[in-house]
Amino acid sequence: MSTEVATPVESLPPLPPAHPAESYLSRGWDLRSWLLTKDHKRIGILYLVSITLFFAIGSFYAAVVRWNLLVPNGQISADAYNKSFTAHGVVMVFLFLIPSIPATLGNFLIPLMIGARDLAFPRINLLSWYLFIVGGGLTLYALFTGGLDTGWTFYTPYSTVFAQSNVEVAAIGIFIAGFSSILTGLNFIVTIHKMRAPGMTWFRLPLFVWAHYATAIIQVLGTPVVAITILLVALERIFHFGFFDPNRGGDPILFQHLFWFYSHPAVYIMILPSMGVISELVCAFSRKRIFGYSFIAMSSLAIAAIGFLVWAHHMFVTGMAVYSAMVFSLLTYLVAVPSAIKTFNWTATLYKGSVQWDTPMIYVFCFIGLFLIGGLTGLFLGNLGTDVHLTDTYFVVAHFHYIMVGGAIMGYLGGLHFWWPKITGRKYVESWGKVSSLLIFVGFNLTFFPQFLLGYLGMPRRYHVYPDEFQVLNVLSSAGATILGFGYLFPFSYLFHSFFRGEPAGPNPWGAIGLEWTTPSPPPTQNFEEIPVVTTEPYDYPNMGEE
Amino acid sequence: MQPQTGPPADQPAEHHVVPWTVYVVIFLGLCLLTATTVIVAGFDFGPLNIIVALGIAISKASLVVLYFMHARYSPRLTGVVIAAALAFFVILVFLTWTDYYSRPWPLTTG
Amino acid sequence: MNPGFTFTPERAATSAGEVDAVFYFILVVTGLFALGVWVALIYFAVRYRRRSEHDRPREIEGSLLLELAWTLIPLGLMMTMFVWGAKVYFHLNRPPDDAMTVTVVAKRWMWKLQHPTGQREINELHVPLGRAVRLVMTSEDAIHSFFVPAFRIKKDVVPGRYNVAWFRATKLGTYHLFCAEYCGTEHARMGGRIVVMEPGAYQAWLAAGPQPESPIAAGEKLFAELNCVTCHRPDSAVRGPVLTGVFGHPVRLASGETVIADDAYLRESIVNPAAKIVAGYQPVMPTFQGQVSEEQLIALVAYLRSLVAPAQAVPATVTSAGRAAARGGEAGR
Amino acid sequence: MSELAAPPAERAVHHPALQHHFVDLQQQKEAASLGMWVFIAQEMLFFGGLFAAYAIYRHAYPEAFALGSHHLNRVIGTANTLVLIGSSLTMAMAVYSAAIGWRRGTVGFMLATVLLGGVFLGVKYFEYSEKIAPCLGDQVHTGCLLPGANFDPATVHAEGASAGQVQIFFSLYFGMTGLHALHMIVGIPIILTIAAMAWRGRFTPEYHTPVELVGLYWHFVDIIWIFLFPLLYLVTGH
Repeated sequence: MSTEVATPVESLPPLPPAHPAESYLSRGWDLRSWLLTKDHKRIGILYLVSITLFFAIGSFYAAVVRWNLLVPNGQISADAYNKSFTAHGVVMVFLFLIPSIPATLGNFLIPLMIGARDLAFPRINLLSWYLFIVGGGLTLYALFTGGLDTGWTFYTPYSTVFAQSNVEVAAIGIFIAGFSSILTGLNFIVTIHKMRAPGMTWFRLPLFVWAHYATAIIQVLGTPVVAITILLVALERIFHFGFFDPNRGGDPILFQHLFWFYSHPAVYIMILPSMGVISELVCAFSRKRIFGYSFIAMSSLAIAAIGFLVWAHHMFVTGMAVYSAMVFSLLTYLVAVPSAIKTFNWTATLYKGSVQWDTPMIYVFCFIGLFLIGGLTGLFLGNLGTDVHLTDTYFVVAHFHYIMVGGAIMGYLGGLHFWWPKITGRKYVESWGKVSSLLIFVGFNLTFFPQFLLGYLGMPRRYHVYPDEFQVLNVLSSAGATILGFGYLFPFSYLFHSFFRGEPAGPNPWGAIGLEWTTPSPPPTQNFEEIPVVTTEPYDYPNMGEE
Repeated sequence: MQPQTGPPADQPAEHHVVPWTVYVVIFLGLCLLTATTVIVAGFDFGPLNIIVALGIAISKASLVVLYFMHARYSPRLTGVVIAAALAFFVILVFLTWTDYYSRPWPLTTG
Repeated sequence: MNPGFTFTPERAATSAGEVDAVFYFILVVTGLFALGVWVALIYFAVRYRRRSEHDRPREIEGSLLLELAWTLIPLGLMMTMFVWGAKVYFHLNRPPDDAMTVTVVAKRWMWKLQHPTGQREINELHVPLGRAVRLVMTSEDAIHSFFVPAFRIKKDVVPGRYNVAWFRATKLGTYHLFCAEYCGTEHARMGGRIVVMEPGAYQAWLAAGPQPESPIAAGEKLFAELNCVTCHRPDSAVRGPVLTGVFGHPVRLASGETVIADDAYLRESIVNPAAKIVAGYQPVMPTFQGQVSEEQLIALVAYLRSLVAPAQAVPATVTSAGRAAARGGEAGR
Repeated sequence: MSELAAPPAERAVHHPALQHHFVDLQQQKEAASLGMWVFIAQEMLFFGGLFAAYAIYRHAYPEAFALGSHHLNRVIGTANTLVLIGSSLTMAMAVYSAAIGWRRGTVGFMLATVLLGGVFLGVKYFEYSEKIAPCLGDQVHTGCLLPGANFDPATVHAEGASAGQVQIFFSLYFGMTGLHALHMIVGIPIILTIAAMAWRGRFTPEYHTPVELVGLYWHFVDIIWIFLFPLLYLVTGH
């Protein structure tokens, strides 16, 4: 575990050279070796490629939405607009954000971090990728042939009775993709329980692993509920079952309860892994032990647990019982506490550290700053008084984009840059990384900050036309989206380039601590020659290089 | 691995081969409870009907989980998984219920 | 710059002030927190920037005191926000007794509104300044949401139930009415205007148009046409409960439970009479589901609401919140 | 703990069923069993959505649920419950046989389980077709209990609004029992596959994890029915 930081590669003679002859990547490039692989690292790459594709598709629809909103009367038809924002939401939520960090970085890193040769069920891992592709493919088929105009929330009775679009196919696609997520979570839970290396006790686990453990609980216990709910929507359309049909005494609001039971915790599926990434990065780039390890670890579990108790804060204006609303609002405030704890602990970790401003760390700064806004604006929406005005407006849109883009995607990009040398064995060009992270930061804020104002002013979401007085802010937002879009193109290109032309990275280019950095880059198929024995606490940066 | 890993690798883990008679007894118990729930359904206990029916069903399910599914002889972690699933199941039904219980909507029956 | 661009929306009803007060309280508190974290973040990032590859920061142990502080202080502040917000919400859900009732029927993609005096409007609502307006709302198809940013009120309009909202306008003018719940293709165009007028001007406006039937009168007529009178009148051969004075009062049911006869209960008893039989009566009433439209139902309920027993004091208007409050009170005992 | 980190060469002499990424068979078994339990937890919540809907609607429409329930055949339902419990017994016995290394017992009991499961599904098919057959065609639909345009409220003596509510009962009936039956339909080929593995002598008292896992699955499916039976067949009005 010891590393001489100044010159990490040379100081570790026992480790293999920078370009190991045998790595998971060198095992062949034919299609078969990829499509039938059971190696968690290769499956991680398969996911990485697929979600990048889905992200590109989702971004395209976002561009359509922002372009339409440049002028008050819209540029495209109402129907095309409705289908675009639905497609954006469905693709980004179900096909990009939910699998993003867990299925790529989590898949790749968890066995490496806990000292295992693979996930507990490699075949199920591959199966989950195939389910994801089949589900994602069906969903895209629905979007491209006729489209879907229900919004990603599928609210009944619109989705069951009135929508003329491809609801059934999309619903079944999302249902299948949901099982991919469940299987990933199941694999993580079992792996973390049963596959840890000797000496890797629960409180020596990297916080990235803790975050994924909490995420996996949500995936396993929440996803099935949305799966059945979406299935009921399809059944109601196909067989005319009356679950949510008010004409037969069914309750459309029941759909919202069942839907949000999953879909609120799903937000934590997106953000928790990102928080895990941030915990790793903060330590590595400030050479400090994490401040309040157990508080961060436990707050992940607390978020996963309390996150299941707050769903009806999406429903305060549906006419739900006032006392029930109060209970849900109170619980919503409670779930804000663990997120606050994490933010404070990350900031405190920097105190008297040795802070290195590399690209991943810049993403950490972005994350903390933006997640803070996202989280704090959540307090307006969890508040019964202000939610009445703000819900279903652009304030909500801005809020969850600050969480999902400012939080989840910043964490994802930070993590991707941090572990890129481990995954590919090569370095990307640092200056490009810095420039693009700044571009993304500026573009993001310009896109979404005006939306807070729009929401407070009262512009409802999902509007393809709007009153004239909202135009200034909408134009600003669309301008920001353009910058953001270009910002995203950069990492895509320079990472792709570095994959072929990048400088060899060596096993531990950042001088970071963790079992994954003791393996060669890229790691061999078996991960470890010998299963390591863990003897130290996590993030033991203060004692680094003293052995 | 869990620090308190039990037997060495090569020993059989299954220390508890439950005698088959236990299964037969449990089966008979399940049949008996099925008969009970059918007979009891013939009487009207008012609002208690559902409680009686669910009580018997829960007893039956517990027998299956504990004996047929060996939960009684399994590691504690199995119990934790079952408890977690049950807890979230209860949250789903109960918190949804809080809305319907006091909601002014044609559905409610006081 | 477009006309009317501002950073804050108009504040044109009592509810707007209440909501804004909470809004700005949260804004200030969260703003200070955010500022604190940003300043610390930037300061630490700059001050402790790595100067040499051989930097070895000192070990700093976590601090229980700090952890407790930054758990409990935000928690306390957030509880304040919660309680304040809950109070406002409670108030928003409890129309005052003197409110005039406007009925709202939403359908894709229009708002149909009716004044207590019977005037109907589409996508436009004229209201008098300073008078509380209670909106009783239902939908004929998908879920919609009645949203007036200048009043800071919003309530979903859900098929199969009555949702209630209210406001008291404090400023003359014309304000946006939006549909805030996505309801299909022309969702964005399902808007309208709320026109706040001087009470005198409002009366004049009412008088200017054709004089329609009030919902109460329409309801009374329907009550006769649908033969409700045969069973539900003190002077009829009694087979059903007498409905005079029933509104707003507890009704004992055959099941032994008690409900308060509010809009929703009355509506349910018309479309689904068997659901809650009043104690002492037989479930002989046929259902009227499919025979009366949502608007006719509203008229019938309005008529029943108006049937106050002569000797009886005017009952407190029972609303969703009020009814829930009654329940909460029971539970509390 | 050092034996856990044994190099691959040493581990290779162990059981042929041991997969490369596990340290030993014990770890592999524990992982598999935990995985199955987590899967069952997931299944519980999957059915949970339907149970929540059931709870809400039954609370709201007790009369309609009683009306609907009276049109389910209690005798058949009871008999089928006993058949399914019987299949759970044979499944438990199959696992027992595998644990004591009785190959013929394992296979025989698994086949018995499949047989009983088949009987259950056959009866279910009969129950379904009785309710669905009248809905087909476009003339008369007397006796049709499938929710939708052809639903015949007269069959259940429901009128007006409660006709819709009885449809909700039958939506839940078809949804819940259908999903349950689907789980059995998925389970049967899996049992047959594992029975074939057992027949080829792939399992020993030390290693018969697949038998245990499919047993857990089958018992879980049984438990779902244990709840569905009283909730759907034994609803009494008041």
